[in-house]
Amino acid sequence: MSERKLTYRDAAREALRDALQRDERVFLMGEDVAHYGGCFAVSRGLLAEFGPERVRDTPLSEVGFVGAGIGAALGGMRPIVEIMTVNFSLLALDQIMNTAASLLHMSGGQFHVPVVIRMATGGGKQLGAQHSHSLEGWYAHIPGIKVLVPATLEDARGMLWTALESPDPVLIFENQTLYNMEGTLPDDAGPVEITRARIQRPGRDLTIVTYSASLWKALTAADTLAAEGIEAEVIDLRTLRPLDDATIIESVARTHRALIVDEGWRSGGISAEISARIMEQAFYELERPVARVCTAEVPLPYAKHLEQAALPQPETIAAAARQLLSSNG
Amino acid sequence: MSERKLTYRDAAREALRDALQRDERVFLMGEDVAHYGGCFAVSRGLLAEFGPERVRDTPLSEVGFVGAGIGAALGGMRPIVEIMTVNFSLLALDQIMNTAASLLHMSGGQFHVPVVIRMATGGGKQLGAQHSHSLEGWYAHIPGIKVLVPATLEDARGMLWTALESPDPVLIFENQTLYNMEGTLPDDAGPVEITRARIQRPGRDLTIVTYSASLWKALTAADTLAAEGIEAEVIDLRTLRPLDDATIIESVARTHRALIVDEGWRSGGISAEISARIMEQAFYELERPVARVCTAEVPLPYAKHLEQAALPQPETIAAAARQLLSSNG
Amino acid sequence: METNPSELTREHGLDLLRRMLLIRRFEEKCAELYSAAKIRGFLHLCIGEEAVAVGALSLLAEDEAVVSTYREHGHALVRGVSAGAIMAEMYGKQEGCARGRGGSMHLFDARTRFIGGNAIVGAGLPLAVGLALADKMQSRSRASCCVFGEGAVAEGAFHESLNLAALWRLPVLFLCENNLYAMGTSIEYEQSVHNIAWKAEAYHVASASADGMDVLAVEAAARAALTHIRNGEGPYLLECRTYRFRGHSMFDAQEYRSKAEVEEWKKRDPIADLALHLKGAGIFTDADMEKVEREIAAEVQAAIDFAEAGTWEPVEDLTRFVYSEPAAA
Amino acid sequence: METNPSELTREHGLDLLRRMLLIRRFEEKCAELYSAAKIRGFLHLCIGEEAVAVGALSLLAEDEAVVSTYREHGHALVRGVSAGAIMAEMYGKQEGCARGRGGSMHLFDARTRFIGGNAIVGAGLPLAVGLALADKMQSRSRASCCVFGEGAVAEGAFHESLNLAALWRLPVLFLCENNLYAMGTSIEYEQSVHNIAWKAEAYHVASASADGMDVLAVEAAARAALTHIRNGEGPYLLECRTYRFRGHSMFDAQEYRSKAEVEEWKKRDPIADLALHLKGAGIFTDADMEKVEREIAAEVQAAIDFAEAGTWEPVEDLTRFVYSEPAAA
Ligand SMILES: Cc1ncc(C[n+]2csc(CCOP(=O)(O)OP(=O)(O)O)c2C)c(N)n1
Ligand SMILES: Cc1ncc(C[n+]2csc(CCOP(=O)(O)OP(=O)(O)O)c2C)c(N)n1
Ligand SMILES: [Mg+2]
Ligand SMILES: [Mg+2]
Repeated sequence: MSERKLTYRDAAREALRDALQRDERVFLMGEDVAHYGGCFAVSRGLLAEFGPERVRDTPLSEVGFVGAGIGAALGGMRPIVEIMTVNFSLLALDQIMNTAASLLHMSGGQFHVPVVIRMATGGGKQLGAQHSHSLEGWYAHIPGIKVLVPATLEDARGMLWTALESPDPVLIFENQTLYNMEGTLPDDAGPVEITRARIQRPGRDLTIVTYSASLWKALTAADTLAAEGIEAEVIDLRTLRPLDDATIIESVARTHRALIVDEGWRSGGISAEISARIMEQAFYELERPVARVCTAEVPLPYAKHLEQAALPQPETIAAAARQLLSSNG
Repeated sequence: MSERKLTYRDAAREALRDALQRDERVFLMGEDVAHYGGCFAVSRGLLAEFGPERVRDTPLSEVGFVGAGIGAALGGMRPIVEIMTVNFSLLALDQIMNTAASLLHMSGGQFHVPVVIRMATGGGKQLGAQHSHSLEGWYAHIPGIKVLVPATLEDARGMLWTALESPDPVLIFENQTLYNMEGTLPDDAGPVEITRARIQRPGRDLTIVTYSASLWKALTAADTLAAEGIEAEVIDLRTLRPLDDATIIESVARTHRALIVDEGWRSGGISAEISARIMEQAFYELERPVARVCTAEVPLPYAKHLEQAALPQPETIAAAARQLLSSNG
Repeated sequence: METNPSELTREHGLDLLRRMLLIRRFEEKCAELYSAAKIRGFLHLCIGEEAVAVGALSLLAEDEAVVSTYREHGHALVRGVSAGAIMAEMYGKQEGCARGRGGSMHLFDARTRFIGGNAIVGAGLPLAVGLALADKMQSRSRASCCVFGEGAVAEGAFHESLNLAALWRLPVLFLCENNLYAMGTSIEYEQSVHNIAWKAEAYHVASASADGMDVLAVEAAARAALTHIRNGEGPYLLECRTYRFRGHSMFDAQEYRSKAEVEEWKKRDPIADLALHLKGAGIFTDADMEKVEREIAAEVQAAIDFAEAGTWEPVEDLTRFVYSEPAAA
Repeated sequence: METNPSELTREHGLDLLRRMLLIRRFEEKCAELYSAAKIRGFLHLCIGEEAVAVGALSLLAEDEAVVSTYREHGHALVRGVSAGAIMAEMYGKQEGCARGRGGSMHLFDARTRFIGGNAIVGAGLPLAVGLALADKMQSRSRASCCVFGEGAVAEGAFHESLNLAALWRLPVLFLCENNLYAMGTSIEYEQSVHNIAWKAEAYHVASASADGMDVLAVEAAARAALTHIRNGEGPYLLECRTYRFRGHSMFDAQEYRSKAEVEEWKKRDPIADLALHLKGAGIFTDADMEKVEREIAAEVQAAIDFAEAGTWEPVEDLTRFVYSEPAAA
């Protein structure tokens, strides 16, 4: 099977096109998805291909169109709702938590909400505190939804369709810094399963648990460490809710050391949950306390040097890993 | 100094009255705080005493009046904004995170936001999934805000004024089930400090870390355990952001076992953060992995038996404590 | 009464009367059962407002969905949700229309497309927009109806929903029950413009006001609205001016309104008025009334019996319906 | 031009012209510096819309606050924020008006009460309501001004804010820059009613529309609005119909509008038109224009020099301003 070069953006677009082609009930709606082609050019060209009913520009009304997406899902459609950036999604959080996530339970199992909500997340592009936060781990607190965090082209291409097959709400977070990432995909790339974490790099000395854009930083750090003789195993979580505990615990049981790398803020982030689960399920396997490298607890600043200092970096990851391996860890 | 009997509701009302008397810049606004007397009767009588300007009913406009509270704070007032229930606060989360919590940093230190936002939280009153959640621990993820969780009459009475003295936004969460709790306060009860956790019950065998309404369940469990010869130390966190690590770690260093009791959902809740911090700061002190008793990860159901089964209970707390002490823990 | 008596058949008049009376008697029993602690949580009665539910919602076709509020017993009964299942729901029994997970505020019924009891004020409007969007995209011309109070009109969700529905020319009936109060806040303090129907013009949404105490007036107005909607002419807002005879919920001391005001409105009881009107037209007798009362008493008693005989869902099932069960996918 | 030429003095005409030209030349440089990667993140230019900023905001008193959007360079310059501090902010230098933490979208200045650069569309409106509330409660009759685009009108925040301001009769100037597009979404797809001023009537908020390409028309309309507001007659919405000559941001391929449309609007350049008008009135010459251009070029160059000479805030200061520093309390 031959392969082709493309970007993460292309892969995400292909996923949308594929979904729109496969199922008449699928449509995409959000701010600037149609005439503008998507804030990050992900949906460019889809308006021409599928028309304004199925690739639908919305007004600036996050409560309205997220709620309408939920309603349309109840009405038999399979909406893909795009929220431009995770910061803006806070405007729609009531709809997401109090309605989408709760309706099935509140109705005693009668009303399913098969809506997919996509949004961009993450810092590193100097967009300041209202466009750069990484709240996907925070969203993973909410029972009733699933949270997907594609880090690879394969997942950007494959997770959407699988999400659309879910009878329950699924949130997909695409890190802004990944859109230009290049890679290859097989010609017949398609849906992927969404329940398991993936060991992206095997290693014996410590386990680095991470996801989304931080995966690539962790892999860079792992290369650096390898040159020093430290073999880090790197796990891409892929899904933050539900977490795939088994893959994490199995790895930690082998390496006895764990480092979590999370672009979210540290306090109360998903990094804490992973640490707590390792505590609960693998305490007696641990040689060292689980460590975390997270984003500094600041609203992300604009200035590049400050923003980069706030985010996890290959250097800080490698340093934390070394610390875990050092005799006075 | 003599004491008097009152309820948590009375204590909260006294705090409001005191603040309104002390400082002309203070006013209370929210849905039904004035003519109705507050959804939970906390502000009853204050309209008559302070008039409709300072005890101000708002329309159902959570974005609008929370934003207006932030604006009024910027304009030199000291607003107390009441959101009826934490579920509804999701409607205003954009204002809270993207504006209130971020403005000081985004403006390079120029604009302070001395707003206090109060809200009811918690389950146990059969109010169903849209009125019962406990999101205070989740809010503690947000840099730029402080999160207070008064469990006692003393704190219900004393935290508000201290919060009003903060130049930064403070959120105060009052658990609905506490309003009818009776107790005593000294006649001259007043402001309390808000940076330290409090050891509510000393004990040598394990540390139970908890807050808000769960404190009382934990104390009940501790009594049960004491009868069995297990002495639990019970810590009331009082403030969830910033967390008082020192008090927790000092206690765990003595007891070597920790149990966290949190009415929030387990995954990604504040319980995880506390567990992770103990991991990071007291790993080598631990005899057993830190354990957690949290609310089941469901949108809270209406039926009493189901709701009670979802919430932490003295029995489940005691059972978890016994497990921590058992030889096969 | 608005309609020319000669247009009204005995059959139709009796039907309207019986539907209103069922709501009245059913809710009177609810109040008693609340005092007896059989029903818990929040209970909101629509006594006094029956003409709106009956006049408007009786006109909907079987498959036309209704999205309602927490004050929805009347709506559910009119739509054909079984009285027994509603009562069992309030008892928290698994035979309830939401298996006891919802309670009074969250009645749901898939068979009649009753999509809830929603307790986040305003949050139902975008859902109805989405349901209508799904219909339009699937070339169905049926209406989706959303019921809400005048208090909800202050929420951003109202604004966003009307704009979306108008932009996309969607078949939504926005049915506003303007009962002059949002909880304890009079319309004077919550709306800068009291004429809700008129506000619809700001979105180019067709609208009308009807006397919500006159079931025939409501019916005539709703018929016109539904004709407009089903003809593909876009959304319609129907404001019904009504009044609740009881408190907001069972906790309400009603200090925000005078007894005299309530008594004045009670003179316009929609049930008594219709009975009088039918008698005046010579198509209804005291004997008829007695018969209807008897039948309804039996129906309500049957509902209570059903609820009493209901069973508790096993606690082991607590976490069901957070996510769909495999069969649903 | 709307105003009778005889009313316009040379001094005033020159002042308006110079202010508009400063914005134009400043922003043209910003675009260059963006291409040169001196400025990063998102950059939104208001070229073409200068008449709104100058016509309306010049009329505010020194202590009247402005809450603006991410397209706010012009507003900041008119309000007297130093060009150097603005440029340094976009360079990310600590001499910037937000110490480099904000960037182009988050200009802030306490001295001139410029309360930001806010990048959550619509979120500034409630802030202005709160600022005005603070003034009213402190018996000050000054206006607070909020600037927003027509896209923001679709947000719930608009609706809630207008209702609140009207209910409480607050001194707010709602200044809408209707440039016909929200990013790439034309007003046709985002607003069911295109006449924004008219929408204000739904709240009983006084309003007017002005030709936003005519600085004199804007000025006249804004003067009337401010008189109304400062006289205590409540809020006022002023819609200015304008057009942005450049893309939404620097990333915009502008596929959503035709070149011809843009060219048509460019014929109505507010700066060229004013120059022509002044010349026609015989109070302005080409030599004047050259002089103004020279002075402005120097001013812009000085701003760039200031920014270039600026320094990077030490990385150690990253976590400053998340909370207030003790002195601020
Ligand atoms: C978003 C939100 N805010 C506040 C509440 C609390 N609350 C419940 S009902 C109500 C009044 C609603 O008034 P209205 O919409 O007029 O309906 P009515 O009760 O009069 O039928 C309030 C404030 C809520 N449930 N949801
Ligand atoms: C709540 C929110 N949603 C979406 C965005 C992304 N966004 C930024 S500007 C913009 C268009 C705003 O249009 P308008 O209000 O007309 O202002 P203009 O840019 O035309 O000046 C959008 C969609 C945002 N910043 N905030
Ligand atoms: Mg009402
Ligand atoms: Mg615009």
